[in-house]
Amino acid sequence: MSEFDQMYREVILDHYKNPHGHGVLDPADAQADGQNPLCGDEVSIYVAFGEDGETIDEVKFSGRGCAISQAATSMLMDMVTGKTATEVAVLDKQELLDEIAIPLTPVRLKCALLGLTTLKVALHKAKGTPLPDGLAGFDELELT
Amino acid sequence: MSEFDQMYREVILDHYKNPHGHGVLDPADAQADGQNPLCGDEVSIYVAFGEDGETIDEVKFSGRGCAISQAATSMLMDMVTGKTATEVAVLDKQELLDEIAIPLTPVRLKCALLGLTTLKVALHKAKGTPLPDGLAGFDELELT
Amino acid sequence: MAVSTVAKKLDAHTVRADFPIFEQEIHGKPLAFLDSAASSQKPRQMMEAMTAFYSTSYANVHRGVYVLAERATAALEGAREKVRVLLNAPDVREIVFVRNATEAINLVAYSWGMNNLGPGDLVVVTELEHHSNFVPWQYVAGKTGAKLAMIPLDDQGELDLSTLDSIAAKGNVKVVATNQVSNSLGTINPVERLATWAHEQGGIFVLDAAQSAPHMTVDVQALGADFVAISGHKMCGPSGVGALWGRGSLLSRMEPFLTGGHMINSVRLDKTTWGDLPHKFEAGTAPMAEAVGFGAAIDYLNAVGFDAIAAHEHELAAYALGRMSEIPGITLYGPPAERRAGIVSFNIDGIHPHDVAQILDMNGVAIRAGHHCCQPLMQKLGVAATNRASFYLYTVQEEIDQLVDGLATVRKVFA
Amino acid sequence: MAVSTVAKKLDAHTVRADFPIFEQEIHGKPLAFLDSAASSQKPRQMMEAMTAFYSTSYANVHRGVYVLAERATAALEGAREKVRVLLNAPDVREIVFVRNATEAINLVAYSWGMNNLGPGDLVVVTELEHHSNFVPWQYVAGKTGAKLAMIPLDDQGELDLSTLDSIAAKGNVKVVATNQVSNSLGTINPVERLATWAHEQGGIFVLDAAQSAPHMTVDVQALGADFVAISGHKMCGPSGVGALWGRGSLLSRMEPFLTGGHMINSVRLDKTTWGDLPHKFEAGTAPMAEAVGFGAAIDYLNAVGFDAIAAHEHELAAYALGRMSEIPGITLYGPPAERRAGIVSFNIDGIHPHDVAQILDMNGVAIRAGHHCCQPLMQKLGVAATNRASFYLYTVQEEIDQLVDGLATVRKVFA
Ligand SMILES: Cc1ncc(COP(=O)(O)O)c(C=O)c1O
Ligand SMILES: Cc1ncc(COP(=O)(O)O)c(C=O)c1O
Repeated sequence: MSEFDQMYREVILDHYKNPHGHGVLDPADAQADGQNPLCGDEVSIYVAFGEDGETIDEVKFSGRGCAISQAATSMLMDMVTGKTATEVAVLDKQELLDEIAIPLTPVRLKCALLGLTTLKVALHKAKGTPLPDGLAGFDELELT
Repeated sequence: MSEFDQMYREVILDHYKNPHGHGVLDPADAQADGQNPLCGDEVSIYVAFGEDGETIDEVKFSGRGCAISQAATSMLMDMVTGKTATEVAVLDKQELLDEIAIPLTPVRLKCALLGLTTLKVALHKAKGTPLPDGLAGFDELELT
Repeated sequence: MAVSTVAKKLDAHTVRADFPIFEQEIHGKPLAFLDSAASSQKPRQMMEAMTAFYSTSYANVHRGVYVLAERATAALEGAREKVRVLLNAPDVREIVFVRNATEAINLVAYSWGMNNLGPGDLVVVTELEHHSNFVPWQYVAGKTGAKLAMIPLDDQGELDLSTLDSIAAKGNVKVVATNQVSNSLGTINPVERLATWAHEQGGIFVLDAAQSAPHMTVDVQALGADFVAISGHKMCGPSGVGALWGRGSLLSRMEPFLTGGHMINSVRLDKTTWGDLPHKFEAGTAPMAEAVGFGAAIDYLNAVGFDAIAAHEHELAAYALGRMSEIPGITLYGPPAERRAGIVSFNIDGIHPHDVAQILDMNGVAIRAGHHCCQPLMQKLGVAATNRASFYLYTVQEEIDQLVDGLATVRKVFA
Repeated sequence: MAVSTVAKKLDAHTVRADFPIFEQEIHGKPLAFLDSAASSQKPRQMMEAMTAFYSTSYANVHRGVYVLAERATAALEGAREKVRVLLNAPDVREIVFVRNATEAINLVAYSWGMNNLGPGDLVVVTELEHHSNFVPWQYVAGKTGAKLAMIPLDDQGELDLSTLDSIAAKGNVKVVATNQVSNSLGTINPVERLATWAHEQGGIFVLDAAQSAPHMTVDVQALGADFVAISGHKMCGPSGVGALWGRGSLLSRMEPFLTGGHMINSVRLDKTTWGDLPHKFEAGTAPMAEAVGFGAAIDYLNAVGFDAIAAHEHELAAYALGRMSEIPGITLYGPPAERRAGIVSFNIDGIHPHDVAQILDMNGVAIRAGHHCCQPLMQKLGVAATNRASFYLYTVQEEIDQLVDGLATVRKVFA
């Protein structure tokens, strides 16, 4: 199997062509926009909580991006539905990467994690849960 | 003869130890201060014109500097006494260099010509004679 | 660009042999390097010049009276003279060494802009600008109260000059800042006309030649520019060095930008005076070896010949446009081959540029995918990103074939 | 500086063999290079790292998805991490690549100073400062209405800290900016105390480590600095690269300095947002190969060991001071050997430094003669210029002997 067959394996392309949770929630209980400054890609994440105001009842995403970012975000939608905000805030990015299960260079890692980072920012804004690693610390100030 | 014997030949050292025209004229008909930004050396030149208001009757210099700049300025004092402002303004620097007659690198050339440049600036300020090459053109603006 | 009567033709295979980067395979394929617009590869001759400088003639410049310092100063000043000749600048004192074109433009934006712009004034840029010739003006306009205006593009990716009058009506045009060649579309812009217009309005004309100087003769006098910015790394030179040319009468009236060692005449607690040009704008230890490498790169380019380089790239662009236009689902951006440099931007229906570039890489083909530091242009094109293939003197036709083959694979993966 | 328990001793003759510059004669004499404080010579290993980078891994960084761009990005970011370790910075995002220490200080002066200083505020520097840590503060103070104050020297060439209270009485101390090692006198300054004082006053502490980082361990956390500036070329690295370390909490609140490509998050006509650290402060194409060379230089210095380097220089300084103090008519400036780095400034009665240096050059000895970009200090010493001999890891005792012999010749010529 060649390298790009590995990278663009069937399941990635399936998610890309038929993304799960693609769309908009309006109103949403939590929302954030993220962008990848390297390529200009943008993603918006929308979350609706259940009765307890904690459990993710529904989550959707919109925006544009490459196959890796779209497929990763699509997989993420499946992964986090039914989880609490707190659980998602501490979700190890490796869990998502294991799900994606393709070799990623540093640049493509940014694509793959854009959705997760943006989701964590949305939860942080709505619930005060911790920010993702890369944004914690002094870059926090630039979030607003 | 080694290179530094050439450079620090007897006549240079003589002028350095017993500079001609060392001193101050107060009042002076023309005056300017020059400095070599490379080493911080400074020279001031003072000119007194004769009856015709054109011919250099007396010229003196003060300040500090290396043997090359002091000797060159000392020689210059001899060269220009009795010349008119206009004659000095167009004096080819090569004439002075021929008089100095030692091998000079670009950095030391600045030392050797500091006195001449400053003298030309003094004459320019007093009589409107042309500025020396290096200062003519756009750097003129920085003179004031 | 002047066409020499005896047009020397460039043999890209011979040129290529001077570039060690091509002595390797990428993912088991020959390297097709089609990202020269981002930065060019380096000839052996340039690297050797730098190593020789460090090995035989290195010392800090200008102030030392010893032999090594003299040699180093002569090497740096020799490189400055080479840049002067390259740009046909009237006076070598007008050449300021900087890190890159971005810094050159910032120098003008800060040093001239901060002190000459105010409310009611207009800074005019184009929709084609690289962020480096856009953000500094936006920033300075914001600080001074001046306004920023953009010359729009027409459908061909060319500047719509019919808008100039309405732009001029919006304020006092104090700065017109444009690139000569667009790094995104390859458009060659009518900069002489814009320079004339800028001067008619009483403004200065700032030319971003980062993308033109590597590929064609740039004559600052013929163009009528006031400031011109270039980067060494895009033209076979090392990273870490670029140059600003500025009209002496403007430079000498400007305040300095960076201050510190070397750029002074004298320093006192109560008053510091500035040094002569170009030193006034070169604070601290210069990129000395980089300037020497830049000089060697200019020698290299001159030996090949700018006319030959431009002709070669034009040929490659025409060939690439021809072959690529046959690919189903492709959108090609930018003007016709006659009016573009060796740059081809494109998109393939339904496939994101990142994915295109990734799959091409696995085929040994290096192209750029992204906004190319031209987000205002991307907004105009209605896309987040494009693919871009760009050519230089060492580019061979086989690389374009490899690109076209690679694009077939891309379409297969996403079929 | 921490002294390691197993102090490795440096063999300067072995080290020297790595530096090709010494494979030549000057005026028929062996080269005695005693001007390392101006800029250091370069080891083969550093040059090879740069050439290898250009030959195998070169492309513009950060945005490319292809292999060469990834390699180049990894190399640049690897070099950044080496600088972080060198300075013991808490976070690699706090390391900004610049051209040189001068630019690093200007970055702080513009970005922090222009936006935080005003009338009633005080910027405190010392009489020992290099112009690069003096003029930027003077300039920004002039623009913002803040005042500049100087900590004076005592007779030993050391800072007179008894003046601090009276300085603090003059205004709000907002910035204290000093060097760690004086490039003129070799004085090692009590910077921890000054950092503490700055913070007590509510100000920031800016450390010019251009002259210390090459020679001793600089630990930004132990020193309590807020900003630290260094230059690669003074520490076996290439020209064209330096670094600024800044406290993340300060850097993230600051406006950018240079704007343009790479330092943005997104660009629109109405609004541009800045990128994350360190990119916000790195506009345009970085000095990529230079950073790689800087990283290789740091590796080289680490392999020799900073403790060994400091000990070696200290030995040389003591030897030089001993031998030179016997020369009739000599004035030696600066503190005793225990409290100075490998720098010896001197004058010889009645002989101008230019002449001293010129005659030494003819004997193969390279020293610096001038104001060393320290005119305020020269004014204090009451001279226009001094001679300065400075040492580094490749300096051997024979070079100091050659200097002393040369000085005898100087005195003979001027007898
Ligand atoms: C103490 C000190 N500060 C700053 C500088 C300026 O360094 P650079 O010219 O590399 O910016 C120097 C170098 O001469 C120095 O010795
Ligand atoms: C048109 C144009 N302007 C400016 C720049 C900025 O060049 P640098 O990053 O070397 O400053 C570039 C390079 O990408 C460019 O293509």
